[in-house]
Amino acid sequence: MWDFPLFPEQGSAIAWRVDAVFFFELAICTAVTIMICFLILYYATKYRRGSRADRSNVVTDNHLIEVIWVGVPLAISMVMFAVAAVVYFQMYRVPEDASEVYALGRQWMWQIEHPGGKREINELHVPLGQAVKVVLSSQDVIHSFYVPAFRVKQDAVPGRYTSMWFRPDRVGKFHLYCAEYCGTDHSRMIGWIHVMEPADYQQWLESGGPTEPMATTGAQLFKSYGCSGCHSPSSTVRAPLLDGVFGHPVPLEGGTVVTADERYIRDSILLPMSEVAAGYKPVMPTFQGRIKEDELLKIIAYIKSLGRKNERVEQ
Amino acid sequence: MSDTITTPETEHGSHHILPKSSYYVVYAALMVLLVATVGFAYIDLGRVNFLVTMLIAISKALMIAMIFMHVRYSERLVWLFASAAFLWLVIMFAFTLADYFTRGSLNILGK
Amino acid sequence: MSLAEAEPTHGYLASHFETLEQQHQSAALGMWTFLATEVMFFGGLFLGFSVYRFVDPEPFAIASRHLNVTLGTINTFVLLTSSLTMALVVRAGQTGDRKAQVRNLLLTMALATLFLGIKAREYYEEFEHHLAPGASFSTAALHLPEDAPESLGQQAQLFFVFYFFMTGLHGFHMLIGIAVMAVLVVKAQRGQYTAEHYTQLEMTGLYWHFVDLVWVFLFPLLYLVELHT
Amino acid sequence: MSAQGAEPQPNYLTAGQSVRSWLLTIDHKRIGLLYMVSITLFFFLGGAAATLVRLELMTPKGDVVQPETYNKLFTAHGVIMVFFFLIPSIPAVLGNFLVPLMIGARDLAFPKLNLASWYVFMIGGVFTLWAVLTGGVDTGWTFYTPYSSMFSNTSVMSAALGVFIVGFSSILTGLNFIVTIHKMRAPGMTWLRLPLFIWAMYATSLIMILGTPVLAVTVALVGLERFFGFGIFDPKLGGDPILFQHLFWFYSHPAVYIMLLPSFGVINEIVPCFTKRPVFGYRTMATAMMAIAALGFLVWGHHMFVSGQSMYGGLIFSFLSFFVAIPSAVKVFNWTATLYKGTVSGTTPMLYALGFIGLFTIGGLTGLMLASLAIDVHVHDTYFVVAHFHYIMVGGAVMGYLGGIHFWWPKITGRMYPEIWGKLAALTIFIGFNLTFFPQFILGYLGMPRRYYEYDAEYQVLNVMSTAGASILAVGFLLPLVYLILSLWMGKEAGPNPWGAKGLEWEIPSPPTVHNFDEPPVAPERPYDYPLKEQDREPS
Repeated sequence: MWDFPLFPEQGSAIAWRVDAVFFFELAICTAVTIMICFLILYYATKYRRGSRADRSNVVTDNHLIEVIWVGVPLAISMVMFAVAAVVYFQMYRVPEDASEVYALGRQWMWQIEHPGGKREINELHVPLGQAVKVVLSSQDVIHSFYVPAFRVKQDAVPGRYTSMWFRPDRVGKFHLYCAEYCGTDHSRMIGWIHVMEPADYQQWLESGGPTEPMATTGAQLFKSYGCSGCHSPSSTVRAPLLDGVFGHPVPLEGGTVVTADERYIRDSILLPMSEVAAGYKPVMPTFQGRIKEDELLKIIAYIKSLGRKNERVEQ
Repeated sequence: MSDTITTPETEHGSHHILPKSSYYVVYAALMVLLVATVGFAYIDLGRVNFLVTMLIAISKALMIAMIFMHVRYSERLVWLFASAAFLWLVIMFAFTLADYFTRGSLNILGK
Repeated sequence: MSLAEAEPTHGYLASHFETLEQQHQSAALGMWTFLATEVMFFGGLFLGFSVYRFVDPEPFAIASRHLNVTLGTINTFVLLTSSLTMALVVRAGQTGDRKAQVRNLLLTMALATLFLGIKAREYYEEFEHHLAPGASFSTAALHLPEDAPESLGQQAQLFFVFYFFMTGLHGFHMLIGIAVMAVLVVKAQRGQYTAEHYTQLEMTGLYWHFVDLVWVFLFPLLYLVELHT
Repeated sequence: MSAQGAEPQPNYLTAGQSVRSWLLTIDHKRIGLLYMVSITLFFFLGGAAATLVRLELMTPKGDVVQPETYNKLFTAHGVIMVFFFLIPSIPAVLGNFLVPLMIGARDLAFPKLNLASWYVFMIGGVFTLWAVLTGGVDTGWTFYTPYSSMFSNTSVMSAALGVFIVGFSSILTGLNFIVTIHKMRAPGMTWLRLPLFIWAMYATSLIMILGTPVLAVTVALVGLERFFGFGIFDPKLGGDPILFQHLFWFYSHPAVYIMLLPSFGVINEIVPCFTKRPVFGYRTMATAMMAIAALGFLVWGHHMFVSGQSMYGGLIFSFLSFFVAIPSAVKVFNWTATLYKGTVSGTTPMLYALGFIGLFTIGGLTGLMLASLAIDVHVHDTYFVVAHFHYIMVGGAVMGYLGGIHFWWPKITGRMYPEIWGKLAALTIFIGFNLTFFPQFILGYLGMPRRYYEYDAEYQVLNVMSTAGASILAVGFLLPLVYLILSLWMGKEAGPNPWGAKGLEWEIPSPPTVHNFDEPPVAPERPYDYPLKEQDREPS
């Protein structure tokens, strides 16, 4: 009965850093609490009614000591803020080598899709040591992708992409929870993150029948929705070529420059008028309501694969 | 209880009776500003357009508050309360719009 | 002491105040605190409106061009005039001029009703063009570019949601103002307001000028959005 | 409830016993009692919901109630406790009763508005109880969209209307206090001679006035979206759910200080009285409370670090959240310094006050941890947060309220409560509270999410400890209900000043007469002017 855990496992590279910040702040807080409680009990007993303690020249104002116990807590809290902010930066910046996974939250399950086309429900298999960026979105209400062992959490907000990343450094099974209240079965929207040796992971990838990588299905959708009609070298319509566009800056009409990330590509498909590339006329029709959410993910995966195949030289 | 409770310098503060003319002057100014704000709307000044409209609106608001609502002649407390309300409004706008305007700036997906 | 005993026994001084001056200043401070809550109440709506307008200005600009700017301008003129007449009511109260109080109060009420009439006319026009949000909303009247995305129409409807909610709330506040002024007219007619006791007039004046202030900001934000294109 | 002989002059309790004289009273003292009765009712209603939640969480698999019922239970617990107990508790009960007494006024500035605020409170209560009883609300007390507006099929409209209405009750109370404190102080009662309880009421009223309207507008927008189907906060129709969170938390974080500042005021009255020495650093204490009220409005974004708020936004809010903690820290240090060289007597109010200081310190410091970006990503929406805000709400606000009720009970009713029972109840509450909520800190860092109907087996032992603590806490809360009511008849006669405390409210008979002061009160030169020199301290 007594073998219940009192501290979560450390499953990712960032986990021990977060724990370090937590213990640093816990130490400060425990020290302050003990000091306060000790002083209260000590003074309460020493100066209790009827005790013969020295109560001469009571001090009711002492600006110096007040300045001290404003300054010292302020300094300590600034240190606490800085330490936590630095670790937050590290948790925030996605490393270059991160592989991508798409997680779509919907009422009471996580639909997870690997770029290779493999789909999972409430399960996510990842290789050991490889950084994984999870691109999140939701089909209905706000959910929150939370893996306690990796100390990471990010809300899946409907209508936009949010993302998080982790680099597992231990093999095993780790809890996956939904942390944002989302209705009746909020507590059943849970699952597992399976961290496997790279070899086992490859073997798992191949198992379970050939699955079309998202990029190839994306390519078919790219043709079937008529995107290739304009966005290909041979087309008569003057439209920006998409090879090597992903991840690089795109100059827009009106002078601003934006990075062609998932958000920009998703918005350009759904709201082509909002961010038109410089030098092109806003003629592209909208596909809002015609392309479903997961088909959109596949087309974006395809456009990304264009990016890697023939890296365009920066003009 | 002695006769007067409130801070000494309010010689019947808000009872200051203004001449009718000052009301008409303010009214005329409001009319001019109304015409101005509508007029400016039809001239394309790009981003400045919104600033001009807001400046005009704020100046109309100040005139109404100072003269029509007697804030100009009321005790300091009324000045404090009136300005505190708008200060809190600015706090709410500033922090919320700060979040919205810095969403894309780090062009790291989703943040 | 129950409600019955609280009526001011001697003259206008309520029993728990020491001097008339204290009572007057308390009333003014109370009204200003109430106006602070109204500023924050409308402020929440203005914030929602501003966020959607500045995050994606395009649909709001299209939608706002379908408001009747001339009627809006006339309405602003009417409301500013009613603000003048209300200021004159308060002045008449200070000088104890009974006839001026009644005249200006009636003038303010008339102008307020005119404002609501014009507003109703505008609402009618918008209902006709199916611009009222909800089931009947159609983007036809907006003659959007034929390939405009569906979200453009949704955002335009969102503009009209804020338009109707903000102007409706403002109109509701005007109705309260008119009702209060109706009571004041009766009291003023009976000569209850003298130079020593015109607090109720001044409080209604403060309230009315605040309603005017809200419209001073509502009008440019809703009506005058990039009219130049 | 007349004392032995006929009172020479009827006090506010005996002046008119008809139901009409109570329901139409505009006497701030009676309105305070009306509030006391109604919020006690709401407190035990919310407590019942909490007991069922804790019973449900005894076992990993949910087998006491269905998931929908569990969601409705924690929502009912949240809405009732926050809007119908914590926010009105000290301002509406002790504030209404004491503000005029402490500043030497005959009543609040707008007595009729004061009665209106109670009726608005009850009407809001009826709507919310109607929602809770007919099918319940399952959105959580935060009403997050798009779930609350588009996906929940429970009576959200009625609950939203109830919250909308009850907001105006606290606006009216806040307005009354601000004008009264500014305009109706007795002659000589300058700002720096005011009791710190009055400073606390003033700071709380500022937040009520400047924050509550934004909640009203937010709840109205949710109602609009739910009724007409507009997409104000629903992304499918062009809205943005994060805008709702900004509007909601703009009020709801300062609301935490509405619940906490009054308790600071009560502790600022109890500690000097039972150490028989002036408070340490009066001016700093008053400034600290005003600073909390002002800075409280700048930090709401720390509820939204992982909600998709921009990284810059998160940095600014996290930075400012550390600033808002400094005034609270100064107050804790100053209270402790007030004990130095005093004559400390361990009466029940003092036990609650010292318990408050300890528990609030833990609550405040865990708040600092939550404001640190790196830790919040891990512990946001887990039981760490639940433990934090219960340490602030129950350890802070409720302890402060109970301390205040016991401290001013002789003044309110003219009777003394039984001291032994008082101490026993305080101890039971202290033990039960810590046993209930300290394990939740550990559960939180382990990663157990909040609002979970079912949880993984490894969390069970800590949950069972928490439920055990909750049962002790429940007993602890029932004790005062019993012996305080009994004290109305069996309690010892309390004179005007049973504690030997300083303050205008202690210089008039208890229970006070209808018009509070028969002869004009004279303000003291210094607040809490307990004798400084050793020899002229009479043993109280």
